[in-house]
Amino acid sequence: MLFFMETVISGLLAGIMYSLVALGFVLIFKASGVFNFSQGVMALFAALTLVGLLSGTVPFTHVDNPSFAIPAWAAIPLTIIVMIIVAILIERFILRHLVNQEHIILFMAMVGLSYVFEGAGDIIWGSDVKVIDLGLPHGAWDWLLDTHGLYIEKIELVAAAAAVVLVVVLAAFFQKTRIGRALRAVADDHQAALSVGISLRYIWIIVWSVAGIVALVTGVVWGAKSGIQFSLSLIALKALPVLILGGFESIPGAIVGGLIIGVGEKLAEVFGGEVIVAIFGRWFEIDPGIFTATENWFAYVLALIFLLFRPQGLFGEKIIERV
Amino acid sequence: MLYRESGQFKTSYDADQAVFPILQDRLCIIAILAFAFLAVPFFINDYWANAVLIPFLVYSLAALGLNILTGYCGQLSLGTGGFLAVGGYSSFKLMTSFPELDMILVLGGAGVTTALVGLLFGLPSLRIKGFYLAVATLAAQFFLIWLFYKVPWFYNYNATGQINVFPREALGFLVTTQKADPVVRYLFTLSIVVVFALAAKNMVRGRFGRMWMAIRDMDIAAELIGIRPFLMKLTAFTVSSFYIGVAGALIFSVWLGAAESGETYGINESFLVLFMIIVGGLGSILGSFLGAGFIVLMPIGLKNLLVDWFGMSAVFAKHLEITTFGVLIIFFLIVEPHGLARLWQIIKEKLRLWPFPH
Amino acid sequence: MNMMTQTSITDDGRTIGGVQMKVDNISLRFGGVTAIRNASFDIRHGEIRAIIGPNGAGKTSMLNVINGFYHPQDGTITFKGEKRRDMRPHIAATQGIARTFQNVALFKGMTTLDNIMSGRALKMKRNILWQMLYVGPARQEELENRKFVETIIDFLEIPHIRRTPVGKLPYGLQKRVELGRALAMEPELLLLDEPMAGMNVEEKEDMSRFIIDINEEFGTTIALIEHDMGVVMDLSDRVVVLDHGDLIADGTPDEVQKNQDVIDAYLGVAHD
Amino acid sequence: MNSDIAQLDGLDTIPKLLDRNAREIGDKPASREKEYGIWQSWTWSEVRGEVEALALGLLELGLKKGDHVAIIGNNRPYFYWAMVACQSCGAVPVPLYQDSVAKEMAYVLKHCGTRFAIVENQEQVDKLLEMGSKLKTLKQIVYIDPRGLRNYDHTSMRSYKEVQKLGREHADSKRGKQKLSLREELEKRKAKLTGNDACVILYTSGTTGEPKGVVLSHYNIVATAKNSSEFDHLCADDSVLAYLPMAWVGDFIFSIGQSFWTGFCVSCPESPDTMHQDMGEIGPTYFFAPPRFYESLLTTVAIRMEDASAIKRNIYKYFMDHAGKTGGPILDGKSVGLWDRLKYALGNILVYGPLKNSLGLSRVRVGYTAGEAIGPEIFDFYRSLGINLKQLYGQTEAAVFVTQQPDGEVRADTVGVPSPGVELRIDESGEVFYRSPGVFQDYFKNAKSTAATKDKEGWVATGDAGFIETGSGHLRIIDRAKDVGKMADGRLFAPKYVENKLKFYPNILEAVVFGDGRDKCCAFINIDLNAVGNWAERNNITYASYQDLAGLPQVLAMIQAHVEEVNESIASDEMLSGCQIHRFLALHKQLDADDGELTRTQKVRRRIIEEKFSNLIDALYDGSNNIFADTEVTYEDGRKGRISATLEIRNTRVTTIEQRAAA
Repeated sequence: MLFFMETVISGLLAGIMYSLVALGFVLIFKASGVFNFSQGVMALFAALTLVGLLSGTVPFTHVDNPSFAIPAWAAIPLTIIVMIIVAILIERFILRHLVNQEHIILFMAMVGLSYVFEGAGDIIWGSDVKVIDLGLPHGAWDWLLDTHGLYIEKIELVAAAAAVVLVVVLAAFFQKTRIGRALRAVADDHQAALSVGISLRYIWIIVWSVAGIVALVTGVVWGAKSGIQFSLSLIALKALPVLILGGFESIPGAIVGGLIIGVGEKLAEVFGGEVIVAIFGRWFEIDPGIFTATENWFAYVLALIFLLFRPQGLFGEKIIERV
Repeated sequence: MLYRESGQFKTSYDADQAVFPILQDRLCIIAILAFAFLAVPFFINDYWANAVLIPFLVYSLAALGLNILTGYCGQLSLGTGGFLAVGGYSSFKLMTSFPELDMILVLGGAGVTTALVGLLFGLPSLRIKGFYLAVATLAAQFFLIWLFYKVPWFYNYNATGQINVFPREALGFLVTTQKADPVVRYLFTLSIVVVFALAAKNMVRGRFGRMWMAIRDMDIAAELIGIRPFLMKLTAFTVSSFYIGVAGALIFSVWLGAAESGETYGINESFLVLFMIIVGGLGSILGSFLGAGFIVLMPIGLKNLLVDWFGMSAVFAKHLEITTFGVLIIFFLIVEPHGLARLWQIIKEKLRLWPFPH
Repeated sequence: MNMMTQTSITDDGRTIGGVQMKVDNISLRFGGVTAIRNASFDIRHGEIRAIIGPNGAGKTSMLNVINGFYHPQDGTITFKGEKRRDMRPHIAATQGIARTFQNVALFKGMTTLDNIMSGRALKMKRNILWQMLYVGPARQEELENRKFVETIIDFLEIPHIRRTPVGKLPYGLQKRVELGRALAMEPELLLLDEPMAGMNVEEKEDMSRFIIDINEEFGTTIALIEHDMGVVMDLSDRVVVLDHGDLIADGTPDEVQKNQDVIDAYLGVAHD
Repeated sequence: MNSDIAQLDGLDTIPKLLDRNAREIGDKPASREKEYGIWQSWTWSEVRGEVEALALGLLELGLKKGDHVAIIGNNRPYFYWAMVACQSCGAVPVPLYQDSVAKEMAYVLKHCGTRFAIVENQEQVDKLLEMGSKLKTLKQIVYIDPRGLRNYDHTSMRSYKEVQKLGREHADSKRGKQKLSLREELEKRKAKLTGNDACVILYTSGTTGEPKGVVLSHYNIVATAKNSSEFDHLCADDSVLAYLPMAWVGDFIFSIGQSFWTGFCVSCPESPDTMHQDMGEIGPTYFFAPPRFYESLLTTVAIRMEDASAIKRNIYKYFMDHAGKTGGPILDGKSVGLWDRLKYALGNILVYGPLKNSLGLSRVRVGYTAGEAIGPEIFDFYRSLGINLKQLYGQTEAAVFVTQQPDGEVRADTVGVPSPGVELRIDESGEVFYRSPGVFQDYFKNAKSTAATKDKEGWVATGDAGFIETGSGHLRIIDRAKDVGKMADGRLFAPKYVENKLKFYPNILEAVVFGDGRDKCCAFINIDLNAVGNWAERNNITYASYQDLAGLPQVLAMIQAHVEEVNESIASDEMLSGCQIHRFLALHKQLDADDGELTRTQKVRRRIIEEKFSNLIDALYDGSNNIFADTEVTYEDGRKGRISATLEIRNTRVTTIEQRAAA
């Protein structure tokens, strides 16, 4: 039972991380209808930028010069500024030209954008694996281990905390600020938003900037766990099943979906093999380890099965089709 | 400018519905085919066959397949890599289980197997639409790759986890492994692609093409005129997977000679083929070829340019190549979202109207 | 007495037969909202039947029920002697019910010709392997159906836009193409949802002429929703009036025009 | 005349030609029509079958020998077949202008006592039914398109298809006293038909009075078709587009006469609106159009080219200039330098070819224009593209052909040499007379007009004045005969001829020539503000107003040069040499309909101008060097004002015949 609890909790913690990535997607999709496939690479790029600044890497040379190193309190705002500049560039050179295009075109443009980020990150900061050190704690959380015998990584708790803080801040931003309300207006009705004088371009820049900040947080917490390298960009793929489950436009959906996927995945990884063996074992000889490395597809299948019963997602509204 | 259509009138629907109703187009396509079949074999070598022509052809085939599903039927798929893998692995299993089997039958078998798998993964399209379906196809991609990696039966318990091709013949000509003459391999691939392209054109210009496009453009209206959307989507999934399966088998057997699920048929392939049909033109047979040409040739061109001309280091060039690739894709989508095929259509229209502007 | 077999001849020489479709006590609800409440009426062979009513009266929902797009909670529909509660739209299509839509629902990426050809979907049977080869029966089938479709194109006077993608056509022509697609199904019952909405006077006249010609030349039964009262009175043999989901009148144009409930509904008298 | 019929080898009627074609070239296409998206085609043997079925049906319905059958509608194969079917039955088709007003149509239908009418659709049926009571003789209406006619009273109305069905069904049933089957009856009537029988009656809408029905015999048609086909080497592989009204003699000759004689295919457009597109598809090899057709086509070309990019426009201009220099000579087979030929070939790929292609003229081997004078620049434009455009001169009364231009002798200002079998005569008043196998029988039920037009020897008066050019032997038409006057010394005075020549210069908008009854000719010239203004701008010449511009010495010098050129060209024509202009002045105002100087259709009102500007005319003839003019004008808003100026009168060089002889 304890082992099960441990599995569930670590699943929940992983799930929060998924939610974080999914959040980036949802923000942009809600405000501009763009399926931002490059969110994962954005996270990588943001993390690379931050690490580069912290360690004083000279851009394009891939050489560290400690005398250029910037302390964290300055490096983080600087990275945020970089992400805002990136958002402006994206609006100026891509989105502006693709207004009113079909979804698939926008989607492919985002895939193209992810190539640009990937190449640019490598060219500017180098492609070797980097370690990020923001002084986040490592190792198991002793108190839990001692009192309940649960093994939970401290870093995961920190990440979870960061995610929760981010969600709260975002919620406040959307509910309380004028810009936030404008953003919601745009999401509901582009035409109406335009008619009350909200500039779509301005909105896009804001949304992409926010998504950039979310990407930075994502990159940092994921990077702290497993190093900053190309595979970080693949977390985007993680977020997709979460989105299916939660719905493309729902922020609560992204969070709940992330948790479900996180837990489901962990459980499958731990117990899936045994279940399979228990069911099929008497006919086939099955290696109980078969269910390792399923994290790539299990979430998708889970989401898919869910979708078959509720095609509009967790928080989506049932659509009455009209003709 | 070169079109002289006056006097080319049609006295039957058959002539009116021909694939190339205009004489000049017919001549042009005959010239291209003649060049491809009769002239190219004389100057082809291993490099040209392996690096340029065969990849171009097999990707054209894969793009044709995906275009049927995405371009004509409107179902976005990100599972192309997985289906290519099914084609590759099933051809390997067929090849090793029935060593005497002619390669044409092996390819056919691989196609049929993939078609069945495609049918299976098309089932969710009953309830799911749009991006949701796209993500569902991603599930297929990851699941299939995982399967071929995890279940040793698929690679005959080979210690490396790879599959390797054996010498096999098609109609008495050796077409696989490096021992096969590049000319033969090229002609073999070319013939298959030409036949499949013609079949695809026949499908999309007829009843099925119209039903697919009807589903794509407005599925409710399609249903009300008696088209059954689910059935048509499944047909599209099946036919599309058949094409992709054959392409996947060709990638493994004729082009590369070896394959490993995650390496050869990864998610990247899914995006590459999708790029091909978008850059080439959704819902266009010609576009599939143009897109494949563009996506296959562009990296080669970029690499030659960056490394051989500007003398950049290979690693730096690679990164620059990726960036440039992304930029070009975006540029293309902005300049002509309907792809190269539309561009050609516009040029053709201009040529037909020349010297008038409209 | 027996309505099913009774036939009559109209003033302009058309023959109207027995009942083709009978709608019995249909009720349709979406959640708590009632779209149609207990409506019954019939449509006879060869007649032009108008369904009118103010906005939100449930007219389009009625058509959606008839061709199987909505499934009513209560009531039955009898079509050609076969009684049913609901059906899938494609089955309605196989039974000979075709329709056009209020906001043109054409296949935007296809040409006029292909749009109308797609209306022949049910008449074409060859499987995909024949289609790939495009020889023999499949080709024969294509050519025969093309020939049929060309007569429709000629009938609707749209040969000049045969090869034009419908997305590029003006609205009036799109409506005509949509009518062509419905006609290609050789329907027995044709449902037209506001065929003249958004048209200028000239286009309306054309469309009226086509509707009359279709009814006369092919003997097709037509049920249409229309807001232009002049058009309804000119075209239709009988009129059904819906208001807020209730059927408030049913009769000849003259009768309906004099009906006090109808006058009230159109003048917006409050409901109790 | 009967001996001439013998030359036709027994093929002296249209039905006989149809039988021959069905026998000898039965598989070649005879008729085409764009319908249902493709070109529906019929071979000669199929056409024979269609014609026969209809003829049998008409017989069954009671069509008698000598009946008149009205044909009303757009060009369609069914109508051409119907005409031949009527002829087979011994009846005479009367094609009508389908867009003519009901009154005119009613007149013609009544005048010829039509018993049957074959019409296109509901519209025409309604027109006939409206005339109802007025047309007592009309017994049966046959319509082609049944749409909308389903509920009409069908007691005296049938569809074309039904009539054919009727014919096919009753073909072999025996009838009448002689117990002949319909088929035998038809064969009998066909055999009885000779070249002297009436083939068609074509009503000409005269400018004055009621239309006259020109009766043309089978011999007229067949002999003319034979001669003209041989003249231009027409053959069974040629192709024409039938788009001009069927009531017009030209269409009858081209689409029935020549088509049946040579066996070439006649294509009918889908509808009049799609004519240009259909022409592009068919690409006729033998083509006729009135000058205004070529004119409007050229205008469309110019307009469409204006929207083209600068590069295209330059390419176009460059090669069109080149074509203007070398295209004509190349077409006429004259010697042109190799370099010019190469450049022309390149131009053909880049400009001429595509242009001809998109105009549907790329396959034209023989093209004709007639009816009125065609502007030389229009004529040269098409010829420079390599289109063999020629002129002919013809009349309904002659079954079209009077004169035509042989290949290689094509000029804008003549109408060609007498067509084969045509004799020409010019009487002392200058009027042209002709006699030919095509000369009509008579005006139907109008002996008076017949006698006034055709004399006992068969000479027909054209009503046009003209002369035969010495040397080339080409006929040149000057004007309507009644507009031609005499000068004091008895020489011919043809003002319009001279004025037209002047007006072909872009700088001259309008010209008025005086000289009737005087000893020499003088002229008023109106300059073209656009053209001359343009010229002035290019040469940095400033001017304040129209009258200012018209009075500039440079402009006058330019006009003088034009006039002298015209004089020179007129001098070469012996008969007209008296019309050379001795003195002219450039008017200080534009002639205007608002001031009554022009008609609303922009034709000069000679008499009013003579009165209004009498002082100017006097000055032209009294030898003074200038004259003060003060004229009232009406502005566009209706206000009146006055324009005054002192006009310079210039003397121009005149070439006398003696001088020419001396030179």
